[in-house]
Amino acid sequence: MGDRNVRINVPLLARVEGEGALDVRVKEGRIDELKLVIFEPPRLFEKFLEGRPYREVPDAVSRICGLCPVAYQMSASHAIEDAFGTEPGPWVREMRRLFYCGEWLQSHAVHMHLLAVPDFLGFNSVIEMAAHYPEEVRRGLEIQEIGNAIIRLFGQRSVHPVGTRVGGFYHAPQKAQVEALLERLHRALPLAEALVAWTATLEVPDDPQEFVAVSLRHPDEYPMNEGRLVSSEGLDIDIADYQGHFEEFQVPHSSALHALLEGKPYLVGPLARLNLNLDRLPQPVRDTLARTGVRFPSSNMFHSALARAVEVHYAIVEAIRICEAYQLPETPYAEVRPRAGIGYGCTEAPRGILWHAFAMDDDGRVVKVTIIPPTSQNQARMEQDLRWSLERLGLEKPDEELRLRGEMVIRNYDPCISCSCHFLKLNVERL
Amino acid sequence: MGEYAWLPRDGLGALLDALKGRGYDCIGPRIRDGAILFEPLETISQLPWGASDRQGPGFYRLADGNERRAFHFANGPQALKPLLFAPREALWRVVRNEGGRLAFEPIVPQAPPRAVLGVRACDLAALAIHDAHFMKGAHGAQPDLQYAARREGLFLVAVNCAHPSATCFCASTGDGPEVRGGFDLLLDEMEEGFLVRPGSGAGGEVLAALGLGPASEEAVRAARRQLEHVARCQTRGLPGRNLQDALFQKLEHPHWEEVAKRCLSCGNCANVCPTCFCHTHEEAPELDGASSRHYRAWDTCFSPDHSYLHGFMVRADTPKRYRQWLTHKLGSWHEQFGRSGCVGCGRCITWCPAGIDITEAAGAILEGGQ
Amino acid sequence: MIPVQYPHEAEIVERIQESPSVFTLRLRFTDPQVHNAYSFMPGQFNMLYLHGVGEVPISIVSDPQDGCMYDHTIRAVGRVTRAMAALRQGDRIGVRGPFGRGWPVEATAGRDVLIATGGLGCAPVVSIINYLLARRQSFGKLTILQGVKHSDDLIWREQYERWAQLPETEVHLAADVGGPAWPFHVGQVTALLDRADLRPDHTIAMMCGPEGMMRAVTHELIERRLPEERLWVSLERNMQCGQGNCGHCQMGGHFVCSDGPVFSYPEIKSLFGVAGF
Amino acid sequence: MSKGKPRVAVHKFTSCDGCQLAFLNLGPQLLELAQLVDIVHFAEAGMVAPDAEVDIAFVEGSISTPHEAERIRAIRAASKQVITIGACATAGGIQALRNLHNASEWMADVYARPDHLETLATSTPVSEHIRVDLELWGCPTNGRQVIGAVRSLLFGAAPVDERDKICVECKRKQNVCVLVAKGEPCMGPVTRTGCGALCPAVERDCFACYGPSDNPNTGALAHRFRELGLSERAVADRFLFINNWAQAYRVEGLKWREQENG
Ligand SMILES: Cc1cc2nc3c(=O)[nH]c(=O)nc-3n(C[C@H](O)[C@H](O)[C@H](O)COP(=O)(O)OP(=O)(O)OC[C@H]3O[C@@H](n4cnc5c(N)ncnc54)[C@H](O)[C@@H]3O)c2cc1C
Ligand code: SF4
Ligand code: SF4
Ligand code: SF4
Repeated sequence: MGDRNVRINVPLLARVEGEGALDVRVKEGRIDELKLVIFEPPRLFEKFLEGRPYREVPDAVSRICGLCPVAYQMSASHAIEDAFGTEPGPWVREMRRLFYCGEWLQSHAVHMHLLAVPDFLGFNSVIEMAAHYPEEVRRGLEIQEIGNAIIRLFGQRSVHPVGTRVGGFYHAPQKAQVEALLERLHRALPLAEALVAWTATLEVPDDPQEFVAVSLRHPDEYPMNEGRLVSSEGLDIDIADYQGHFEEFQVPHSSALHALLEGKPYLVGPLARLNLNLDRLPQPVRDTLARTGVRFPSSNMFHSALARAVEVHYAIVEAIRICEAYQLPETPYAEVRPRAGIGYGCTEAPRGILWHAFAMDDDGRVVKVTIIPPTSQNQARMEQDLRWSLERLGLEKPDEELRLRGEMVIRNYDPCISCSCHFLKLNVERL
Repeated sequence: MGEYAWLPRDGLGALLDALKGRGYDCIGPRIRDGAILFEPLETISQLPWGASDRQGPGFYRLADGNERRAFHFANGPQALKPLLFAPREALWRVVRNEGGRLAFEPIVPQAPPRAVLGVRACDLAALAIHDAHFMKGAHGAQPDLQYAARREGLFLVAVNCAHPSATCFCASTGDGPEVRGGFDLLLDEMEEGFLVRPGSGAGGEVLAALGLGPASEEAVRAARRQLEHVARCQTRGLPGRNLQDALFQKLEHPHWEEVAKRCLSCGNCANVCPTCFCHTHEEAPELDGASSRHYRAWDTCFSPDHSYLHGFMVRADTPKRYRQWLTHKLGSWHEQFGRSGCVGCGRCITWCPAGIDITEAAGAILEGGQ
Repeated sequence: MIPVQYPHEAEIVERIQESPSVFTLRLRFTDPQVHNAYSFMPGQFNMLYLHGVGEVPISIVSDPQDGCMYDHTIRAVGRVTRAMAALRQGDRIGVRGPFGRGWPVEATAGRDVLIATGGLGCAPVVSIINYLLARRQSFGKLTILQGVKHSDDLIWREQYERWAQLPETEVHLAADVGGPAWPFHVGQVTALLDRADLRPDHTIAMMCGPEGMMRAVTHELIERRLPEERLWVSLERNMQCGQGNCGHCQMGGHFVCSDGPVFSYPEIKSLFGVAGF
Repeated sequence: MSKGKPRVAVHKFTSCDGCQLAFLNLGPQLLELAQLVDIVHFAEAGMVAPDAEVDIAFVEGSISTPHEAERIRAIRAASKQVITIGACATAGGIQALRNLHNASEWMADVYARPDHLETLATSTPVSEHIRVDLELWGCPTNGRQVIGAVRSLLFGAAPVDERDKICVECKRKQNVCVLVAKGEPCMGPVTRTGCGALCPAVERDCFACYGPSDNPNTGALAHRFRELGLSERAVADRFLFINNWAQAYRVEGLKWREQENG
């Protein structure tokens, strides 16, 4: 390369939610500096939530992200209930799982079909892909729609659903509605199985790497709303202790905060969840996965796509289980009695753990909030992965190829850049 | 008094079965979301046994009633209106073929015969108005295809009111509380059972099939006392039956501005009113543009588009909109239908989120003589 | 009777651009049965439907005797009418109608007829003018007064000029704002009344246009001792159904679409000009 | 509109991405839409041409950075029709709450090094920066609205401006009024239709995510809320929420906030 100074400027990275830039400086055949520049115009949610009544919080935090509003509503509700000492009871607990299944289905389906899979198949968009893979696209859209339907069952609409309140839900669905949904879920089950099998056939770079995985872990369920925080390196803590082990900090090149676990980058999201909770999958889901021949835990980051497919399958199986046992409750929520205190909530958003801490006052107003979204937690890991992947690809490769691989690596994390970011420009500087 | 048959309380199920047996889809009052609404009725246990209500301006709460009664409540937010004049429905459909030709086709609902249990006197009075408007073309219209399809084969089981709400004033309009006509069967609910009377051939047949004995004279007397008591309980009233001339002389009264300070112009009064018939049209084309449906939807004189003319709104502000509602309902309605548009059901009082009371407003405007 | 609860297909036989924003559609029903059954009187209107967009009430301007085609002259002002402006000859639209009560043609017998219009108000009266001219012997003098905002707004100038040539026919034009090629009066229509030679006890007046203009003319005519029941106005209100069902067009107790749109002055006098009705 | 298929762009500004989902959640209709129009820019769906000239530009998000203020002007210049989608683009969004506070202080509280961030003191609607042809309200705007707008424009007609009150839709759906039957402080009487009266359908109060309706009597509703037992501060909160920067709500909300502060 000598001292040739190359600058590649990709104006906008497609198929991620938001805008950011990637700066890579290559010196003597090695990556000298790599920065995933995320420019998220700050929206200051943590600040304007201060002083607001608890009733409004689920509706407010939902607006942080249009792709995973349920996750925000769930983490915040749990945190506030924790602060107030509210016990929502078994019905609410089950229905929250069902509600969350809806979000996993819709979010994973959008990511797989609209954002990531076109990468593996070499298309720029789902619209191009649909011309060649009409069946697969239709299947993806159907799964997405069933996820939306579950969210609508409780929340009337799939983006910023309106049914959640601290303590539970405003309204319980009628039995007939749940039965109608159940029928659709049964029809979707073979689609999900087919999706797992198909995803396993997609050709992905075979490039194992070492990383730390972090997720929730529950004594007997695949994790969603509850559990302890565990890592592939033996961490096992209460969610309230998050800040004792994880450090959040600002880097000059990004408006999304970065986070490290005991000084190291770590991975959250479907691959981390699956790697750490394989034994919590119900048998049929494990069987379908086994038939693909792909082994988990996996250290191939590109197996994230398959992990998502497995979670799609799981979400449908779980939703069927809950719907089959559905009973109208006496009341769909627990009465809430505000009291001053701090509470924590950590749930598994489609993209990984979403951690909330809420300090409340006696009137039930918010005193202070900390929100740590999955994408900022993954940021350091993404930079680590980019370094690794680009070097393994070969830095002498044409800029275009470097850029494509870089984008593919980033998209593989399903970065929810709305929880954080914007334009992704790739600037490769070769010195 | 052979006029009334006696249906013991536990015989109500037999009536429901008889109706179902004749092919009717049955609808009756049920509790939903904190109010008593007309909903599909599968069993009589779904009726609001033991429930009642408390109502006031802008106020409605379910309350405890009498375990032995299923109809011991005053009317909820709906009358028969939504069952016949649907809140939103397609009127016709058009398909455009490749050559640009248009094929139009009316959409007439496949309406199975329906039986409604628990219809009140005010509901029937309102129904007569809507029949005149939608079916008999009171203002020159051809019969409304959708309304007519649903009206055909409607079987009405009326009930005389036994529990008035504080917002009822049907005695003052002359429309209740006693049901006087327009029903197929009429019930008076007593603790031990029901007095039943047929009001049509179809009603007579159903009644005959139930094979009931006659009601005792004591029961008939008790029912009469119950009805009189309900009428006496009503405290609200309008200043007169025909207020057309009086109201149109008060178009500049300051009270229009006064009400408008509180009125939200939300149209809830008109939407719950069983006689209001205004509707708007909407076009709903398919994305591909080849076909389209033309809908109608409930509308009220409180909406901006109700009086919109290009570049100009006849009623841009709330005083004009509220005045339109009141002068039409209690005034010009006489010119159009030969009676007032108010049947005294009190729904507009209860369901006005601002708690505006039509009897109070009319009183204030006509104060100092009509 | 043709069902009017839903539209019937009509073909645009001809399209005429009258001015930059005004165009005329000449229509024919495509279904011969509908075509044969359809008849109307001057002053009535149709609901015209543009595919996928919506319906608007538009007067019929042609002569009822000219039974094979129906003309509608439309000013493109808003959502539906602007989109309609793109229609071309051969295109199809939907038509429901005819609706409403038209002009009192019988009452013209043996009388002088005064027609006063403003703006595009001329559309609904063109039909009655044509109708009367075809029956010239049955009435007396015809006086046409037409006012427009700006001289450029005048459409059908040749038509007015042709009418002006007819025996016992007077045409007076006025524009609020004149222009270089405007030989006529500049000012209000009401001023034209001075030029017309009216015989109050023999005259029947028909008016159409903005309500302010109609009120002004009405007052002038009453001052000139025209009996109130011989003053007729055509009103406009929002209309969705066209047939006395949707309630939008009410003016007091009247459904303008079916009781009108043409009213005699005593019928509407009490609310004419009252803001809000 | 130019000959051939109209060209469409979907742009993102400061937002949560939720309104773009109105497109991405269309299902098979998204593919159908792609047949009818040429989607030239829609980064989230993979089409990238931010500077392309288009017939219709949909804009999501509020203007909250100097760069965004520039970018929106460029979009105006390159687009025949600019249609805002959602509360952020149409009214500044929930993040406009910063406009009522000292934003830089807030920034310092959230970020240790606020000097690394480039941002404006306010989050403002697109219409405060450029001329907007149509505003689709809602947080989020839904598929029916965007499809309705596109379809109307394809027919050569202006889209319908929906400005009735939520109550109108609420009654059409035969929901039980939560204000009357539960005493909930429902914002339906001053909020614009479009959502389908979703909140009352789940027995809760509308919180005005569709913004002010035609002729909103905010003062009367605020007084009604006081009668229902809300404090002055709670009344202010009702108005100063998702669409806090929309004129009718801002004025009413600030009035109550001032009263609360004496
Ligand atoms: C009986 C009658 C006869 C008419 N005859 C003619 C005619 O011959 N030529 C002509 O150009 N215009 C005529 N009009 C006016 C014409 O109907 C309106 O200009 C037209 O409805 C405007 O529709 P728009 O969608 O283009 O306008 P917008 O301003 O976008 O209006 C939206 C909607 O409001 C309603 N609306 C708006 N203005 C009126 C109005 N003035 N009258 C009734 N509804 C309205 C319609 O439903 C319309 O679709 C007549 C109106 C009436 C009532
Ligand atoms: S009177 Fe009441 S219900 Fe009627 S529009 Fe006014 S506020 Fe709404
Ligand atoms: S629930 Fe709200 S939106 Fe519905 S009618 Fe009542 S006040 Fe209006
Ligand atoms: S009812 Fe109100 S808050 Fe709820 S979705 Fe609709 S506009 Fe938004």
